[in-house]
Amino acid sequence: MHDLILFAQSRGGYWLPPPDSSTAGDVDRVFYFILGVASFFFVLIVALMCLFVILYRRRPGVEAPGSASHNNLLEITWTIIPVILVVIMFYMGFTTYLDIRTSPRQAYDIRVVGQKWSWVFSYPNGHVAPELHVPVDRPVRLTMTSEDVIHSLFIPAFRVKMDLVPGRYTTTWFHPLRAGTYDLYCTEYCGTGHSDMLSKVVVHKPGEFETWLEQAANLLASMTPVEAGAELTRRNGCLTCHSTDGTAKVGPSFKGIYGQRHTFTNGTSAEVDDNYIRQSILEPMALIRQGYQPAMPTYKGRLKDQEITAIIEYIESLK
Amino acid sequence: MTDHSTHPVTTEDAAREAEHYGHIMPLWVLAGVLLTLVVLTVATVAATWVDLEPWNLAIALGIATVKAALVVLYFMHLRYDHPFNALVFVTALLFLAMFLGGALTDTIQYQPDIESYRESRQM
Amino acid sequence: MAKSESTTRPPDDADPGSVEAPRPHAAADHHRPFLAHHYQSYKQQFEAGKLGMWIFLLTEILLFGGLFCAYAVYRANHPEIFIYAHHFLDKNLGAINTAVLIFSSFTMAWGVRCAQLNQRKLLMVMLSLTLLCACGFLGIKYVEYKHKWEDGLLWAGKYHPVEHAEPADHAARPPGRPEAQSALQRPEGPRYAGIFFSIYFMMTGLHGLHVLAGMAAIAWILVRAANGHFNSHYFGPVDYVGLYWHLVDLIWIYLFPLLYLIH
Amino acid sequence: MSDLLTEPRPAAAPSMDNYLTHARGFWSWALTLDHKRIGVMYLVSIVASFFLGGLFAELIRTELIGPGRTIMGKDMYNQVFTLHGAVMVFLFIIPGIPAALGNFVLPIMLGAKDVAFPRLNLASYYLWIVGAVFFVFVLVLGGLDTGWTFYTPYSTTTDTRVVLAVTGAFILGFSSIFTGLNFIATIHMLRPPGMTWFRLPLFLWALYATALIQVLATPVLGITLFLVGVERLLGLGIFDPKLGGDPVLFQHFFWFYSHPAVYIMILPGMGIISEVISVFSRKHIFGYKFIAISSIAIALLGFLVWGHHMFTSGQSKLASVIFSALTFSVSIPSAIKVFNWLATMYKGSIALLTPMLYALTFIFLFGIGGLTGLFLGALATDVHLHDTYFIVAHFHYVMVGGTLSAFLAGIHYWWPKITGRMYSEFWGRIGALMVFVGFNLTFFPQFALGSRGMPRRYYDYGEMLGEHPEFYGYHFLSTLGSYLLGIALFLVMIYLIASLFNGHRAVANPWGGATLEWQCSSPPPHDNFPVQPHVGDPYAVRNFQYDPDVGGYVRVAQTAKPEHPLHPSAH
Ligand code: HEA
Ligand code: HEA
Ligand code: HEC
Ligand code: CUA
Ligand SMILES: [Cu+2]
Repeated sequence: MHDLILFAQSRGGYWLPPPDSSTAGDVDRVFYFILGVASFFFVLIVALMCLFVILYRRRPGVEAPGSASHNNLLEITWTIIPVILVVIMFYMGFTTYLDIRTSPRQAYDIRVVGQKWSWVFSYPNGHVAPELHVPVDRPVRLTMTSEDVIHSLFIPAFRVKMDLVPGRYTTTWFHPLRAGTYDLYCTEYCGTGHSDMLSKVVVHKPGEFETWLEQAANLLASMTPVEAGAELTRRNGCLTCHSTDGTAKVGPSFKGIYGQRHTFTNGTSAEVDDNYIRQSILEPMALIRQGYQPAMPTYKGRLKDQEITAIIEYIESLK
Repeated sequence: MTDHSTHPVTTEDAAREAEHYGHIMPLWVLAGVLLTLVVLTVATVAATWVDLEPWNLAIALGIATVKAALVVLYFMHLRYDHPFNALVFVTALLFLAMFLGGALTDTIQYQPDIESYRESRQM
Repeated sequence: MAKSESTTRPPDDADPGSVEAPRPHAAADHHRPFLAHHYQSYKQQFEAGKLGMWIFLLTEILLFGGLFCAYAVYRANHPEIFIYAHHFLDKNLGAINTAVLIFSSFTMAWGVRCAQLNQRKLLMVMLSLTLLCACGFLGIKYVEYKHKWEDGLLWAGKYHPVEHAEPADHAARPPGRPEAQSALQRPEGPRYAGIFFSIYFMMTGLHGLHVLAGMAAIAWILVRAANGHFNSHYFGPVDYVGLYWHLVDLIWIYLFPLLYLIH
Repeated sequence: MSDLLTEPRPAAAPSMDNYLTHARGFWSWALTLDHKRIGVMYLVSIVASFFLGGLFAELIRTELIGPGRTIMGKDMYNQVFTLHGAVMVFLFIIPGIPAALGNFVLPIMLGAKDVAFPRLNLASYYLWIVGAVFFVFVLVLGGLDTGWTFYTPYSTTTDTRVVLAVTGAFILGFSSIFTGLNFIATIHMLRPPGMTWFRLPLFLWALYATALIQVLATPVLGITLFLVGVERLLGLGIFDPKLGGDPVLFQHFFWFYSHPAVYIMILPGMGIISEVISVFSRKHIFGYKFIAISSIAIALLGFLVWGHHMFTSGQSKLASVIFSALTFSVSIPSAIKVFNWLATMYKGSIALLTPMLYALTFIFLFGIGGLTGLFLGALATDVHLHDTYFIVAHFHYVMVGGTLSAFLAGIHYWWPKITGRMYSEFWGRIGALMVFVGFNLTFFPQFALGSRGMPRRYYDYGEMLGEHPEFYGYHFLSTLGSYLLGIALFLVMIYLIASLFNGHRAVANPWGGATLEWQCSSPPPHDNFPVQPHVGDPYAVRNFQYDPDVGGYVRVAQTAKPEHPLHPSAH
């Protein structure tokens, strides 16, 4: 309970997390401006209310002093003042919003695909990862879409949020100011695993991003196929639906399936071998294993051939 | 308009007054409207035989609107009805226009995001 | 209902609070059938009913409005779908149906006039004619739907045009319009052509449901007319049903050019 | 202080014929056309759904008392918050004040014998019942997990009972349309001589504005839900990107109704507050015309802002900017109302009886709720706050802090009129205080949660969310608060029910109201008024003075002396 009351944080104030993107500070300015106006009016209203309740409380035998029942000047005053204030609020919100939504031309491009319930970030060199890695101090543009239902990408520290809508692209951008690791949430309700659809943004120190990207992309060169396969199943979001310890999730566990015979909803059966796994990944709807829903997205065009081979070796290794 | 202070308070008054209400449409007006509507229907079909792009849609909708106006004003007696009922009708159109306007403005603006997606997926 | 309640109500002078003159309307209920107890006069009741009906029509317009909005959005953004797909609709049948509905509107309007003029027999004729037209309209609609069904020209999820599916109106197709021509060459038409049929079926389907509802209402009025309920003092229900029926016509007046007469 | 009022002397035995005793037996209720009985049936049904929705709320809060699994799994949680939202919105708050209190009060306040279309009124009630039955089916036949917003394509692909639910909501929509239609026609056609537009009590202006929204917006909800249902059943495709449809278009459809709907929720509440503040301050309402017109303004402007729920949805920049600008326009008429209420209290004679306590609660909580709406209307801040607990806090402050407080104010205010009994003022005040404290404890921490990034509709907030120890504390407080709130509301229900058996008999005018319903006996007779009541200024509360012999207020002759030596020209 010691953490019940947290006082002002070092940056960002009490209400908001520390602002770590180039536009976050502006958003916070709007927030605190509105907070100021709102607090002023709230305090004014409540103070007057309490004052009146005390001053004019009913006393037996004393009639209300009374006052006029309308006063146009007064009415107009308390119409105009809020009008002016909300125009300012709108204007501040509007200009900052244009900054948030208009990405600079030389931004670093990353593609994002959302699916139930994982994120896939693809980098210009073809590398994919379930976490978002970006260089510090450089604008990054995300071009996003969804494989199934609507998701939404939210990075509180950067004050950005944008939906991932199936059947179209949406974009957002940010310019991280500090290296570090930040939270990334899905904020559009997307079903069972909505609250698990979490990831991280890793903002690399100057120069480190490129090294990371090169190494990460070269998975197959730097690792054994089994290791690479394990890493690939993690990065491509397989593990949100498949476990490696034998428990069934949305899909069957990978553990021990290699070599088993499985029956399918269409009545046929087959042994789990290289071809079957390849087919499961590329055309998941072709054969649906009994007891499961046809819920798996296709990875056609998203996984290279050697990568699939590595995954097969990895699954084979899970005895 | 809906002020009832002038309403009769006794049964006899009420009965007497009840004799006269509601506008009775002369038959020739009804028939004339019918005729006009049929002519306009023919006209709107005929208008598609000629290529007046980009005006075809406007012409079709224009004719439809004239027809609708005739139905509303004469078949539905709105011309002789309480002005408030006319206001109700116009309000419906106004709010429909607002809805349509909002949705159209936005979808037209973001259409490129859908197109580029479809192109990239060769759909 | 209101009437039966008023008969069980204790006589006014038994009302303990009543000190002034007895209410004028209460005793009159028996002499003035169909006047609800909370109205002063037929006129007031009629005007209230009419206002209520107009508000109801407003809600109907907005209900259809959603579909008009969907139509506008897809037509504005994908005109090619509409240009392609409307050729599968039969302009002639559409035009005939328009005429049928217009005529039924006319008989309905005449029917209202009959009710106002105490012409009971003629009123029944007019209502019957209106019903007949409604049946005709639905019959033609059925023929159209049947063709679409057979040709697999259904809404997007079930849009599988069969090979021989051809536009219904060869004659009406303008010869010199290449984009429509080339679109027609593809067996499935432009991508997502099924959306047109989704909209088509929703609009005409909802309209058809309204025709059915209108027919039920007209039948009800017909029965009441036969029982001699209506006269120049009391003809509200005929007028209200008439208004509803005209609205159904009104919507069709827009559906016809929007769906059948695309250029 | 005002104990004079709290212990009214038992009134004379009520007149023999009131609407409760007018006819007896089940069918005399089930088939009644009396707006008062329909109102009472609505009241009972709506309170029942509120308690059901509240039960779901307590389940949500209990699950969230700590991170990880507490009492249910993820799917279950998703269903619970969906049903909580759907029940509260469609079954409770939208019909709440208009159909229950409005039905009872509107014709009497107007001086009419009934609503314009009593049969339609009854039909509206039964449609509500049918809609509610559909929701019960949803509940027992597999639940619903779409969120109350039914966003596609989730709602068209999930395997829960979406079709049943949208059918239910569709039917409830028509119930609401019929109520609205009836009210508009009644206010237009059944005003007795002397009841001019600017003599309408403000509650009626509010109901009129509400009815405008009900008839203009609800049909669009109807067609939207219809399309979702057909889309699921047949694969219509209008909202499904796989078939060439557009899911963002669904959001336009949905919010074109659902934003105006939030004003269906709040406007009647504002109307009640206007009545209560004036009566319990014993002062003419301040700025009558401004309050009346501002209700209509809110109703109409409310139609122009629906896109503010879609700032991050992929809606275009242009549309977002327009909608943001228009959003702020709605806050102006709301501000006018708040200031006018304060001015009404100024130099009044304020009695802190239960309805007034709720009215003050309303101003306090709606103030917070409305002012936090400004953060959401501003584009830049909404991008950060959208779909976080800040939103949850915002709308509970307006819907629970605002509407529910107003509803409670209204129930207490008209309780003597409806039931003929006085509730216990002592327990009433305790209840109001507990509601106030419990409510703030529940929802204030959620502002902090949300602005710090806690997303809504999250089952869990453990370590996976990152380093957020403060989330634990705030959620814990919120859950505690919700228990207190639950107990408070339970208490309110208990003493109100108890008053039916042991409450003092109510006099015709226990509070000193000048609107017409206080001129007929408590409970009112079957036909409302044996004689046409005298229609005057609905806020001339000074014309009614407390008469110890009657135990309530009675009309006195207009006094010629000036109200106050310093304000000779008052009124
Ligand atoms: C009773 C219901 C109700 C009411 C009355 C309101 C009132 C307002 N709401 Fe709220 N709102 C909801 C219910 C309601 N809302 C719900 C249910 C949601 C979420 C739905 C969902 O996603 O599930 C929501 C969401 C919501 C959003 C979308 C947030 C998002 O999802 O990103 C926005 C954005 O603009 C918003 C804004 C406003 C505004 C500006 C008002 C204004 O009308 C408020 C006006 C009032 C005041 C301003 C206070 C009084 C005035 C003063 C004290 C004087 C001083 C004033 C000034 C200086 C201006 N609301
Ligand atoms: C009128 C509308 C209304 C009302 C009154 C309430 C009332 C309450 N709401 Fe609700 N709420 C919504 C409308 C409403 N809500 C909506 C629309 C959503 C969004 C749903 C969505 O995302 O789709 C939502 C979502 C929502 C959430 C967010 C869930 C999430 O995003 O994960 C939470 C969490 O705290 C919550 C809590 C509460 C609480 C504690 C109350 C309390 O005020 C309730 C108090 C009432 C009672 C407790 C009942 C009365 C007392 C008893 C029953 C006696 C006690 C008896 C027992 C406990 C057996 N609500
Ligand atoms: C959204 C959930 C989901 C994701 C993500 C997912 N799968 Fe699946 N997968 C399923 C489901 C459900 C099944 C069972 C139904 C079927 O046979 O298609 C399945 C079946 C399989 C099978 C066949 C298993 C058997 O026992 O017959 C293999 C192999 C497989 N998936 C591999 C993968 C790989 C590799 C990835 C990632 C590159 C992946 N899956 C991602 C849901 C998912
Ligand atoms: Cu993805 Cu929520
Ligand atoms: Cu809103």
